[in-house]
Amino acid sequence: MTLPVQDLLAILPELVVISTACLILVLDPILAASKKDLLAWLTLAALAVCLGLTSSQVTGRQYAFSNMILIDSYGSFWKLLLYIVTGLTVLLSLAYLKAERLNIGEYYGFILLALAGMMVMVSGADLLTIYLGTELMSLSLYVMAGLKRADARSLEASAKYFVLGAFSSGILLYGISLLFGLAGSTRLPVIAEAIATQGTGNPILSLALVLLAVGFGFKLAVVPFHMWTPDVYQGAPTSVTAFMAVASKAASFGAFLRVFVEGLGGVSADWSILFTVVCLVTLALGNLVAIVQTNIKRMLAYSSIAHAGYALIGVVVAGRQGGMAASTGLPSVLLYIAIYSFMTLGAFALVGMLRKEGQESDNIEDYAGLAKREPLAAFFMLVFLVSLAGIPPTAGFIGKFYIFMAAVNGGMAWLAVVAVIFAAISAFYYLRIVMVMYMREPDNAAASHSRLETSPALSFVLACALAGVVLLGLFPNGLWSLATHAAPLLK
Amino acid sequence: MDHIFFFYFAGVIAVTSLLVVALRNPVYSALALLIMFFHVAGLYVTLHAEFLAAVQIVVYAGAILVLYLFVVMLLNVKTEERYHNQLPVAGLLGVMLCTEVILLLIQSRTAASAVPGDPVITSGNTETIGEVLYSTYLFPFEVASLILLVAMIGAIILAKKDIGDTVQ
Amino acid sequence: MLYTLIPFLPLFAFLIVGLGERWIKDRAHLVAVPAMVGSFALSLLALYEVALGHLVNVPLYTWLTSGNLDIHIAISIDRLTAVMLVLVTTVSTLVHIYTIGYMHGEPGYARFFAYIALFTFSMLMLVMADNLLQLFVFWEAVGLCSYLLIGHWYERPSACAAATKAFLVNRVGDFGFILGLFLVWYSFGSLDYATVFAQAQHVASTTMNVLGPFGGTWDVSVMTMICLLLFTGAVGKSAQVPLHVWLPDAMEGPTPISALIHAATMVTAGVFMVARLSPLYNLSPTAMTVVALVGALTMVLGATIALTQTDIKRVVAYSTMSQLGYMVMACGLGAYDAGMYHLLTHGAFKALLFLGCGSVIIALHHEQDMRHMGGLKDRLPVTYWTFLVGSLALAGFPLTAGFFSKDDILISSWSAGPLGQVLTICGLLTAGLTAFYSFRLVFVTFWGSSHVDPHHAGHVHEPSTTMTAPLMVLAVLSIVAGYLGIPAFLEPVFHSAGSAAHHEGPAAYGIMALATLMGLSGIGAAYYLYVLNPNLPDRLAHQWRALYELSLHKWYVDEAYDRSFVRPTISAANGLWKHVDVSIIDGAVNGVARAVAWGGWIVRLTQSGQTQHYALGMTLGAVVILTVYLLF
Amino acid sequence: MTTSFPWLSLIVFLPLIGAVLCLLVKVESARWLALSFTVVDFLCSLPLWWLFDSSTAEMQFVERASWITSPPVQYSLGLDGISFPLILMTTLLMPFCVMVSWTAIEKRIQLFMSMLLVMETAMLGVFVALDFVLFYVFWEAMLIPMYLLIGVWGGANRLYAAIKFFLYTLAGSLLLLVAIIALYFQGGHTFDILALSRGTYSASLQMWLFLAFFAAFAVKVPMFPFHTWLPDAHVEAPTAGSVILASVLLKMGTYGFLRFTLPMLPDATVTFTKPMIVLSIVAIIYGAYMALAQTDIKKLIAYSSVSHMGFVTLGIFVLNIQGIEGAVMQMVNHGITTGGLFLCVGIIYERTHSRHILDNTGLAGPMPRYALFLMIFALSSLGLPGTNSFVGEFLVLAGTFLWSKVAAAFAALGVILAAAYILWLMQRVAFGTPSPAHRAHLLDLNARETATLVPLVVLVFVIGIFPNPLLTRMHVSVAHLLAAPKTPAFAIEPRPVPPVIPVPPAAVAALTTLSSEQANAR
Amino acid sequence: MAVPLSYYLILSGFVFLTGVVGVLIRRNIIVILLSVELMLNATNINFVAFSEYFHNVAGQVFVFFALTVAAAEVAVGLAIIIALHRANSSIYVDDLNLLKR
Repeated sequence: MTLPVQDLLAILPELVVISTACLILVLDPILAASKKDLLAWLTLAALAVCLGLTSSQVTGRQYAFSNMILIDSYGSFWKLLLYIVTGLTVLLSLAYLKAERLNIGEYYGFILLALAGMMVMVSGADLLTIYLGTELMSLSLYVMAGLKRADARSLEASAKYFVLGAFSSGILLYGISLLFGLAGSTRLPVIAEAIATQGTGNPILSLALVLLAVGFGFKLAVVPFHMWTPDVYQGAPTSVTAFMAVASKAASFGAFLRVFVEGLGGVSADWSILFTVVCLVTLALGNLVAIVQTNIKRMLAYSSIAHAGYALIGVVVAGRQGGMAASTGLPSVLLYIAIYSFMTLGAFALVGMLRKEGQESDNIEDYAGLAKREPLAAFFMLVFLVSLAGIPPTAGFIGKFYIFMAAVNGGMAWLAVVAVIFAAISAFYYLRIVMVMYMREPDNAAASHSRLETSPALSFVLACALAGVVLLGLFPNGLWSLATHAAPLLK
Repeated sequence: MDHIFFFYFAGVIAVTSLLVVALRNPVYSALALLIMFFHVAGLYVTLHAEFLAAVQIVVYAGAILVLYLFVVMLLNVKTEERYHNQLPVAGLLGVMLCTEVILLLIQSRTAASAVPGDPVITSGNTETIGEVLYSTYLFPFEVASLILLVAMIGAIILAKKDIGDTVQ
Repeated sequence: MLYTLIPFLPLFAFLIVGLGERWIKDRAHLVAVPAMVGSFALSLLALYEVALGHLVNVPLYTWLTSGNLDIHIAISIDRLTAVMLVLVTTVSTLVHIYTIGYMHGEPGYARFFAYIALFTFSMLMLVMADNLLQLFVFWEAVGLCSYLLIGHWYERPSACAAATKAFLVNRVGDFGFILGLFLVWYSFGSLDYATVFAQAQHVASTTMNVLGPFGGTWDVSVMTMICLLLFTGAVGKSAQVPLHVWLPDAMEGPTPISALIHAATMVTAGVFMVARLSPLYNLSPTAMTVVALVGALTMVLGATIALTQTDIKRVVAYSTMSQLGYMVMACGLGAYDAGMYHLLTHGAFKALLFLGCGSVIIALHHEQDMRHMGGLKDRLPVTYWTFLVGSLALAGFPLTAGFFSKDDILISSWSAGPLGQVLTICGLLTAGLTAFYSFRLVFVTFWGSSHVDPHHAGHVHEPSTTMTAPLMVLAVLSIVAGYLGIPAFLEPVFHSAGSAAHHEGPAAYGIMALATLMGLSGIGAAYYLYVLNPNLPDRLAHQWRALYELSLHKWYVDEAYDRSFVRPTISAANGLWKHVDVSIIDGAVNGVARAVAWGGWIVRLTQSGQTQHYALGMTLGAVVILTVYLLF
Repeated sequence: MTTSFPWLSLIVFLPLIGAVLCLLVKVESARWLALSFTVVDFLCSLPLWWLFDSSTAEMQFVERASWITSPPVQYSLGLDGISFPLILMTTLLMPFCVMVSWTAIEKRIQLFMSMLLVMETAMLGVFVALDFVLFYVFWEAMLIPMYLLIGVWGGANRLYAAIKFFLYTLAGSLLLLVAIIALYFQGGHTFDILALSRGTYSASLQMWLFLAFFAAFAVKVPMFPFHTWLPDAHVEAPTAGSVILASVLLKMGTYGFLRFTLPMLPDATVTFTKPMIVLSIVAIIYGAYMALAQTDIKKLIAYSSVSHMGFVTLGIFVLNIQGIEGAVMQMVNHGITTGGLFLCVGIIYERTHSRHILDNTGLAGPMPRYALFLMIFALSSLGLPGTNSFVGEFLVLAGTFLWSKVAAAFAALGVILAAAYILWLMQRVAFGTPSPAHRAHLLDLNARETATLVPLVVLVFVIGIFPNPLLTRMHVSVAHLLAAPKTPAFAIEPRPVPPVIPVPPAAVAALTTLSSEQANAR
Repeated sequence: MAVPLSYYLILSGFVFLTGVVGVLIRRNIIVILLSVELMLNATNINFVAFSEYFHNVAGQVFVFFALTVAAAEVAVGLAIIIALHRANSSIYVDDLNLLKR
């Protein structure tokens, strides 16, 4: 038994992440409580190293560890995105944990372990690795969601997330077992080949498809597998929510596309119909229910559901065109999720750090008059919301633009029309926040209005998110070429 | 002969799994599950997966289920006085799903056509698995270890009192 | 180029006075009057030039071009224009002078001068137009000045209402005018008089299907449509039935305005327009008939209403309406020269009458009800005598200007076929009524015992010279204008008119005699009723109550309009707004929003917080998808 | 034609720089900063009047640069005779918007001024963009600043009005986005407006695209029955917001029809001509009726805008030179006139804090200068000859008359009704005696306010009396629009104009130009 | 004669769905976890059966990993249950209702 050096080199970023995680877990008990910040900086350093390592992997396509894992530009795209959002989450957490008086050094370890899971997910070439990556990520997130143990809501979120997560992973696993039964292997290329040789009419395949769709649908938080999202997003500590909403969603999309395009591309006609329906109900429900929310975290949860719906349009189009290289469906999904990450992360960063009397103020009413108290914070929030609503010249518009381009190109203009109708509806709830911030005075004259607890780390996070939202809106060329470079390598 | 074993194990598995769900006292449920685990292990043996059969008994029956029972006792869990109020809907769905899944499964080509030939791995099942685990499946193996790490530390963080709840 | 100054001198006066209102204040006349005098002098010069047989046409600039629509602003003078110029500048100059006294000490003194200067400019440009659009533009501009001047005393609600009414009623007329204008452009491809007239014969033979857009067929001569539509404008501007209602109300404005705009110049623009476009009207007998009938109806109606009015200015106003009816009728019967002749003489004596009224009103401290007058002839001798001259001219008393022009009309009508003869009889009757009410006015105001408010009675005296001098000038003109040979001067313009040799023959003399008789008997009746038996009118009114009320209430036209147009429009607007715009259209918009929010509420209920509901949802999703797979 | 100097970029983005600076300075300086930026921007746009070449239908002052490489979205700007007047109008109006907000806006002045300047950039961008996506970016980008303008500094019901404005217009324009993308794939994979205008599209596609364009543009105009956001937005917006809304924002819809619908979808345009004209006429008459029913001055003017914009859409869809030139004129004129009216209302609102007609009566007495300006704008609004609005309405009606006499008659009814509601308004507001409650506040215009109104009044008359310099700058572009070879359908059937008969000398005697020689000789 | 594969599939399908129904109808979170174990075991039966019929050890390896994951899940799950019980004195899932709507 030898460990080929190439294999190890291929997973060097993963190794860095994992070993840093272990280091943190070891260091945590040793470090004095006041020096826990060091762990965050350590995490950031590891991420920076990974960023460099993965950047060197953006070209090429290399299997490693007996075809268990595939290092290619597609996975690297997601990894790069994950590093960035994880880094921002870590910075955000630095501020957030202090504000919440949570002093858990393991937190950063868990973030890194979850990240490792995500990295395995997006680069897995075998359903087994993908499943294990998913579980690694999920277990970390279950724990992280419940970290604010003093708060019953945090525990409740953790419990709900766990119960439903275990349920969905059971379903996912059953689907995988059926696929295994079909192809005799869990390797994606083998499955694709089996589908190609056996044809598509096999009922077991359909069953597997549905079960996988349910399993991944849960991770992607699309209707009707979304229902955990609002509760968990609301209950979990906000920095964790941000991480879940952004990184977990990105990684899930990465794995989801990998499985469905690379493994199940042969039945893309089937699943594109399935996801068309899912996409429609996701758009409808996410946007409609977001309207009536009074808690901003819940609202953002529904918003993230709705955004998954928009991204699904790209998936549907790609499926409809059989994952053709000509289709811009997949790159537009990649682009959309990347853009979504920046604006959502920015919004959650603000939500987490807007506090009154030490408590997070996540009721929309608490934002009344924010523009007067915290003009800069309100302005940042405005930009993020406007971008979420997809209004130019922010990045949110570019994301929708490419998605709609793909839809129309794929002959699904009607889907684009439906999507724009819901985009218009979505503008309502985003604007409602703007309205509350800018146009309403706080009800009571008490001094206990929410204010932004600023810190250099938070400012940096916000600045990065804003820069992402604005710059990607104005100059999307680079990201788009990355996405187009990454996506077609899925076959 | 195979059929007899199969029907015995399958029958017990089916009944006990129903009991797990149906029995209101969690202790009984757990015990039913325990019986089921044993029979699943038996089924594994008929399928030439001796190693898994052993692991099934050691890990599932020996560790996991004991953990469950321990928690049940620890928390002094009472009998559930009623099922969840969505029982009728859920039951209906379950029946529908069951019909559909079984319909699909017996229609499927793999299931219909596949008849086992001679098992490749007639002997040394454990050895074979050990071999691949550390070669082909080295990477998943490491990931699995991370999962266990997360589970361990996560369980500690969640269950232990007063960790990190306060600064200073 | 010199003639360009005719309109532009008033314009400069307007700009100087208007822009410098704050500094000029009560020195406004120092700018306005000389400008007007200059304009007047140049008009005379133009008249002389035109009389020599020359024509003047000075294109000023291209107003707009768009496709084949090409419109220039020009100054163009021919005989018809020249006499109008003289009339306008004469009356305007006199009114300017009169205003110095009349508006003395008013806060809006300079503003008033600015407006009348602007009016004069617009009126001059109107008559000098060489295309229909310029005519229309200044047609509206004089309407604006009328609006502004009627509303000069803007604190008075009645004045504002009258101003609005005047503008609106005119707008209704202009609605037809502009459609007619488009039809001209559509049919001729141009709006220039010269081009249009040159092609008139050709277009006269074409017809259009009026009911085409509604699926029916009713071919009407294009020329008739054009003439009728354009005439709608004249109906509005010249206060013809049924758009006459604004004119009496317009008396809310200061009296000089009534003289200038609502007697001598602007209201005659309709007549001028018909005369100007005579080459078109001549080609449409139908339109001519309509014009004649409308004129006759107005003539009679105005006279009957004037009989019973008690407001001194309103009597004169209705008489103006009636006299305009004469002119329009004349035009409708083809006697454009007669119509224009009466227009000119009427301009002189009616301005005189209004200014005389103004004199009385000023003397009585803005008292306008003639029942509160009486016995003023000794207190206001100049006013009385000039007023008397004016009234005689209005009544058609022999040897006054009104006598000649009115007879000209009646004689021309008589020779214009059976319709003309019927209308001549109407005209004769109206002449009698005219004589009656104009002398009723004289007798009640100046004769008999004084009913003046004793408060003011003590200091009733003749106004200043600036006011009396114009009266005297106009009195002279009211006589002299009859002897200037105006019809002969205008004859070349209307060379096609059929009534060329109408002054001869026994019929002419007969009608002249009849008219004189009617006039004299009218005067006699007035003398009998108001001087000899001052109580008789009241008894008669009592006896013929219905007729009296009908006349007093102006045939209830205002009331009818109020009920049939004004109130339904307002209530329709309110109803539409409340029940359509707010309820239905906006209701639909808000309804969509509410439905969306409601949908959100409903769907939100599924988010029960129950973990197992969520799991059920997932399962349900899977079941639905699987079922669909199995079924299809 | 390409010029070396990037005029358009300068004009478009100068205000944006000002917007950023405004956020960074103190209150007092923000006002002056905004004013100077808008004025300088106007001065920058002024040379275009002379540099503009009115003999070509080509785009002028073109700037091109790549923006997004795939799909190829360009940063390309240019002007022609249709957008040119709108640019000047926009830059001209903005200083007045700043000036009228000088004291009327009391809170968060920096943000206000900044938003005004952002609006200016976006609006100018809409009119000069030559790339469809760029156009769309500008088109949408103005929503947020306008939303804030209404929502933060608006009246009592501002929240409702702001969100209604936003959602209504957004819903329409999102459909436009889909249409733009569809055009991209059907029109040769380009977003270039000129290239797309040259393309031909199947009839059914045109139909769908027309509906999508209509959704965006008709809401913006707003055409009946999509107008109900307008009264709310107008009424609640601060004065500057109302002015911008009425003067510029509404024009973007009609500009869209002219720039996109007509050249790109000629067949659908012809197909939809009748419904469009009917809707326009309904808007004219219905808007006027609504105006008659109002007791809130701003609401009245808002509904009058519906009516007046009906003339614009009417002129556009009669598809002839007079109609379209009239429509463009009316766009400019409505901007000036209604802008002026809103400025006037803002001025009086600052004094009496009421927009109700009955609270603002008899203003002519205490405020004669104000009443004069109000009167001038009012008269212009009712289309009095000699004022600017007459030119546009006249041309539109002329064009309509060519299309259908009955349609012209109905449209002309709107002119009567306009006189009715405007004069009735004047009768109640300007005339009569002031209500005693407000008498003390009714001070006449101060120097700043006068300076705000005078240029507009001057323009009212200058355009009314000399419309031709403006018209000549659009002739070629409009002719080009109508004469594009692929749109034979636009050609109105030739009118049976009788041949011009040689004028006989006798007729000449009546009125011809022989006299002009004499006059000249004199 | 060997047992046909479909028998195993039907058995696993039944057990799996029993587990699903258990998750849906049991209120006690511990029993819900037990039901999830049923689902996982059903999966495992599948894997092993397929493995046998494909003569392929991969399925058995997968089961091994699934078992590991199940163990990990149980650890975390029971920790959550204990924490919950400490906070709420209840381990009924339908008592988790702070977060809703």
